[in-house]
Amino acid sequence: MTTTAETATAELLDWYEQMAVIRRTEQAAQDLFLAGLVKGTTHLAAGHEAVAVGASTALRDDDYVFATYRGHHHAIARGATPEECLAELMSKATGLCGGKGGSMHLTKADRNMLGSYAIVGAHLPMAAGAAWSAVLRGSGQVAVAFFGDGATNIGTFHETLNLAAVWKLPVLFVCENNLYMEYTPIGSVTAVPNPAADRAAAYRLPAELLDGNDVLAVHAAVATAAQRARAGDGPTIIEARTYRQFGHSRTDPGKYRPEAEVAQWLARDPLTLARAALADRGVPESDVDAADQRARALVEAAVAAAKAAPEPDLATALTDVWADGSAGWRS
Amino acid sequence: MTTTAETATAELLDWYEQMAVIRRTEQAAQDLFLAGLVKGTTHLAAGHEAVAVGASTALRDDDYVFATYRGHHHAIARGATPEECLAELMSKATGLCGGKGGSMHLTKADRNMLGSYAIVGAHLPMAAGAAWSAVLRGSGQVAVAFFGDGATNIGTFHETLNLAAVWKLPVLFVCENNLYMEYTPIGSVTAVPNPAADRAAAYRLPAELLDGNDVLAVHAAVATAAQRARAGDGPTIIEARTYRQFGHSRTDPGKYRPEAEVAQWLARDPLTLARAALADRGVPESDVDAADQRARALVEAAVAAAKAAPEPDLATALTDVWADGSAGWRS
Amino acid sequence: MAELTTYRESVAEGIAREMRRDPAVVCLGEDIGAAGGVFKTTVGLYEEFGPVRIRDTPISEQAIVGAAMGAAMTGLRPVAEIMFSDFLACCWDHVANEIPKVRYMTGGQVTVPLVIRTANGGGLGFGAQHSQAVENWAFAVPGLKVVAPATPSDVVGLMAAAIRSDDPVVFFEHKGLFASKGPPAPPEHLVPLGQAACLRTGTDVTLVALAATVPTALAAAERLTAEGVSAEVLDLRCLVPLDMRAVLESVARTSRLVVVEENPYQGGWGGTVASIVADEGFELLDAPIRRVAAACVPLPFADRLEDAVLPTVDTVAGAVRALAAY
Amino acid sequence: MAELTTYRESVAEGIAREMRRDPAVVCLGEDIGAAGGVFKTTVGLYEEFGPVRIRDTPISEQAIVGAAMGAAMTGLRPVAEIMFSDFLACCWDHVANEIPKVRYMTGGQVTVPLVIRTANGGGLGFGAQHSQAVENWAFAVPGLKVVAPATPSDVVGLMAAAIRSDDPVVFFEHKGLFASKGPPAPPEHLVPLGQAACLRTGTDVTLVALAATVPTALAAAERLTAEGVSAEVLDLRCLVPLDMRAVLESVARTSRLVVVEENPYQGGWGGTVASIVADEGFELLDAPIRRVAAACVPLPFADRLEDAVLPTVDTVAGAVRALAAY
Ligand SMILES: Cc1ncc(C[n+]2csc(CCOP(=O)(O)OP(=O)(O)O)c2C)c(N)n1
Ligand SMILES: Cc1ncc(C[n+]2csc(CCOP(=O)(O)OP(=O)(O)O)c2C)c(N)n1
Ligand SMILES: [Mg+2]
Ligand SMILES: [Mg+2]
Repeated sequence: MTTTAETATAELLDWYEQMAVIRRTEQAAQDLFLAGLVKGTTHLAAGHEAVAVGASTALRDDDYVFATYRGHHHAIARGATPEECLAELMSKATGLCGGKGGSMHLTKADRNMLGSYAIVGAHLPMAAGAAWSAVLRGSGQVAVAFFGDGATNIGTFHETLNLAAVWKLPVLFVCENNLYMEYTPIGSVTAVPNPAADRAAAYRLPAELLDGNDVLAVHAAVATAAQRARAGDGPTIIEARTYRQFGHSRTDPGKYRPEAEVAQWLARDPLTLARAALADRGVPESDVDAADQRARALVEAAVAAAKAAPEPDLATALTDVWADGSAGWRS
Repeated sequence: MTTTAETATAELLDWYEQMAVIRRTEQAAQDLFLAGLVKGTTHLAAGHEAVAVGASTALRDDDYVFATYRGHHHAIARGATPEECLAELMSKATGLCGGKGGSMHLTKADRNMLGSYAIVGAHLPMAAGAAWSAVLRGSGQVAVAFFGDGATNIGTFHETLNLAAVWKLPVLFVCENNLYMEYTPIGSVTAVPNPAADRAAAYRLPAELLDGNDVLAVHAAVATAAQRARAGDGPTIIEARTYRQFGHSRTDPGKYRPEAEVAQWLARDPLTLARAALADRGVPESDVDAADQRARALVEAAVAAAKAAPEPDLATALTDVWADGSAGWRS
Repeated sequence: MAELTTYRESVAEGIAREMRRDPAVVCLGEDIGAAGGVFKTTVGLYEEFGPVRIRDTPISEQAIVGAAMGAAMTGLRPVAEIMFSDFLACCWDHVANEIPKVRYMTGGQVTVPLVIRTANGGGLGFGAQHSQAVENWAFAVPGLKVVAPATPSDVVGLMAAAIRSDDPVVFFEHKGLFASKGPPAPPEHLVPLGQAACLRTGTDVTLVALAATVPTALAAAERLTAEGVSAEVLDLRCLVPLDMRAVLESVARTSRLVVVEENPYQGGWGGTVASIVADEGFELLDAPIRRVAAACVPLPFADRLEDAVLPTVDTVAGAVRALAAY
Repeated sequence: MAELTTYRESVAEGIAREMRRDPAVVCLGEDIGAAGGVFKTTVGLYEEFGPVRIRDTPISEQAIVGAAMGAAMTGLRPVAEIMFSDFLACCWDHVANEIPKVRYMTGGQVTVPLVIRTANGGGLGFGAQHSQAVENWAFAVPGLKVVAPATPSDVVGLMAAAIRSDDPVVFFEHKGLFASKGPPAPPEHLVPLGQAACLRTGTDVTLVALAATVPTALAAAERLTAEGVSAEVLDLRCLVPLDMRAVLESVARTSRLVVVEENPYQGGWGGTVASIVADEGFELLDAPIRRVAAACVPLPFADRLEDAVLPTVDTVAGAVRALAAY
């Protein structure tokens, strides 16, 4: 966690490396999916790394994070290892959820990353509830809900923002506006140009509209909002504009997106931007390359370990419905 | 329907009479409830008359109206007779819904008053859908959803306003802000002071905040909004501040409301205001009294007729689930 | 004997006992605070525990239940009120897809110790949208405990078990029973989840009932005594865990089963009970299994129509009589 | 013989036929337009019928279904897509409390001729929130017709009946069947709602199945032939209207019943089917009624775990074998 306004260069390099780890993990997930080793579906966050890393590094370790089905980056930014993530995607016993969750439900509860939720908007009130709990327990924690642009048009968004505002809860609503829902541009179905930020006034909440590919900008905004929240000044809406580099899910090639738009956003890759920022600060390119190498090595080892990991015991299909570990419904 | 900006005095007197009919009907409903002749519950709209009459007189006969459980005034303003309404409340075969709906579900479909809905917010998208249908059929109709201040914090409100705005539907959202939900002041659970109007910007919609006890003001605003809607310019949010003169429902004495507040609003009774407006226009008091007398006579006759009406045939419990009139679920 | 108490008062009493015991218990819902709840089932809680632990909410069912979930995952034991059980539909995603699944789908990483209390059932002329018995909705979702007490002391005892449960519980309070009276719960009263109560022993037919159908079944059994039919009455108390052992043991004695449900026949919980008996208890049966449930229609407003579609003492007695004569 | 077609293509074909026939038919839903639907079940509709009749929506399930209801009450015949059936929970108030009740509670004043189409069921590794078979949720609500086809030509024929129905229909398209192939529907194909199909005659046991459990039941029946067990397989096609006559007639011939459901056992539709047979068909039975349903857990992601909790050919064959030997 950083609370200083000025980010140290060493820190920025570390963030770069975290983003590189996420990127490599997403690429690995894609490759494994195409190879048939990941079943079901995946929603990759390549392109969104700066949101996760910028935000997570601005939070306390015990703050709560709630993510969507596009949540690999948040799991990793909160401390899940690429191996745990990839093993989960590959239905392995060593996966974060023991193979019972899958890509859409990555969770690292021992780091207070309290889950990835696959029904749009559902986790927003959970984050508000976690924030409420923090207030009642006097713990000083904040809760963060990450969500997509598409989630701003669903009912829970409205209910949650109003409740959180009225109760002045220490919760941050971070919209990763990547301009698209699945295949439909958010602008074509939304009454306002900035789907999250332009709704803030409806709840008398402050909003920040920012470049979600700039890890420093995200970090600064989240740090400020977290401080406000911890001070008892209530929620903030942060809308981070970003772009997903893969399609929506699985094998979607994303053909509905204009080529020029894709090119423009790829040029603004969050890793590229961070590299440039590091260069500006005089960090030698070789240091950044070394970070990249470490990320690559880490993820390569993760892939190998996840592949080698055992499949879940069939008996686990019938565990953990209830808190005592059981699954019976008849007494 | 009036489209002229200036309301003729004869018309205003007619509106007064309509409001008087509603008031007398609500008083009768209350008396019948206390006498044990109305079962279940009622939500009386005494005090809200100007919203219903002001709005309905500004609409075309074939426009659609959707109301809440507090909807007697809208049913009557759209052409239901006090007798049909009271018979429904008294579980009679001659009631609007044959005794199958009750106070919360008054419906007069042959006048395009398409129902009263008892789950907060549920009817908002229905009104949008009716407006969409009007557009596709090229009928020039508009749809109006009336709802309470409390409904502005539920998810459907948000989903519907966004959809209606994006699709530029000919639908009017008329909030009857009576300052309370059941027993809780709306201000204590809402992030903005004007729960409907202050949300309009979140959908780039125009909003009107007005005195809901002034039938002329309501009429003018609805007429303008309906014109906009028919012209293809999309929805309008109208927030009409008003006050319910009875408690929320049944025998609620409304003790949670400060006495001074009640007194202030009773002094601004919509009938009193309309009477004053008529006096200003030089209408002799005796003409207004005569309207009152007619209203009283009408409702007295309605009570008598409803009391005398037969109970529904038991067989009707098993009709009208399906469009063919039947109710079987096994083939 | 101690004075009788109402089912309604027992709700507040049950919550208050747990709130005194455990500071992590908090309540949220519409009009539950100073107003004491629209059914007066939270009267006194605001006065005793204050606005921090007894929290009024906007009309935002998804936010209520979703926030309860987030709070439950992070150290509180929220008791969320959904005013009428029909409105569970307004937050059904959270009730059906989030709360009961999150523990399983995270491989056991989180627990969700919350209670959703809600006023359930018909018979009061509230019409189609405020009268449903929807315990069968919750029953269809693995991962929820489902409780529906029939007596004041069970309200207290099951509330204690529900609030102490580390699993999510949907707690159905029956609107038609709020005014009913019974002996108050003794101190420290706890009724474990998943234990049916045998309220009346009998030899000819087993009647399985829940919540408001319990007094109906008891009245029918009483009436049939005069006719020489001896009916045993089981109050399931919970649908999950479902005490099928008690049902099967009873049917082993009586060889006949009538299930009395308030929900519509189609998709009702009695179908599951009946199907288990038709499978595991097939050899015990000397007669068809009969379900007395509501007609498959929305609930009408007029009381005579409502009476015509809900299970009554007459229809239950008729079913038992027919089976006994089989 | 004509070329085979897929279940997936049949969805779009079924809708297109009705849209050509009746200009009041319109479609709305997320990504159903130019994208052709996330399951590619609306491919070609946007091109043929244009953006006015094929309308993309925001992610607003309540607005989608609520608007469809308002449109249906005022002259259109909307076909609303809810992408995954799990998300019916997000608009459950409209599906359970509004659409099926409004006709009844207004005393028959309005009709609601709409179809809610949705991709249902598991087996594809989509995890707990994208895999449920929730036809039993809809089944529990009086006032909804409930359709769940198993073959491409049934998709077309039942879609025609659903869209032409003046009653609201929830139309469950099974995700696991989208890629399956079968003979295309003949022109003007119409399969009336509420008629079960007997897909295989047999003398020893009746298997009742729906949607994806139909091929499972057929495969189990096939496998058992070698063992000398003759199983009859009924595809219910619809849960409402429920063709219990066909079930009872079949049980009259076979004396044994296995119900194969994909939804969890608790609260599954098979309970209602079993309870009717245990009542009205009691004397026909020579053996217990068995339900093969999913385990009462949320659905796990890993395919081997998912296979372990869903009905399979093995579990169905096992149940039939046991009954046949009874
Ligand atoms: C309530 C609900 N409706 C629809 C879906 C299907 N769906 C999954 S992701 C998605 C698009 C979401 O877009 P956005 O919120 O912008 O997030 P992104 O995928 O772009 O990260 C949709 C419609 C869903 N999961 N939940
Ligand atoms: C979804 C839902 N939640 C709760 C209720 C219970 N309820 C009925 S009326 C009401 C208050 C509504 O207040 P408002 O919208 O201001 O309308 P008013 O009654 O003042 O006309 C509540 C909470 C309901 N009917 N529906
Ligand atoms: Mg997006
Ligand atoms: Mg109000």
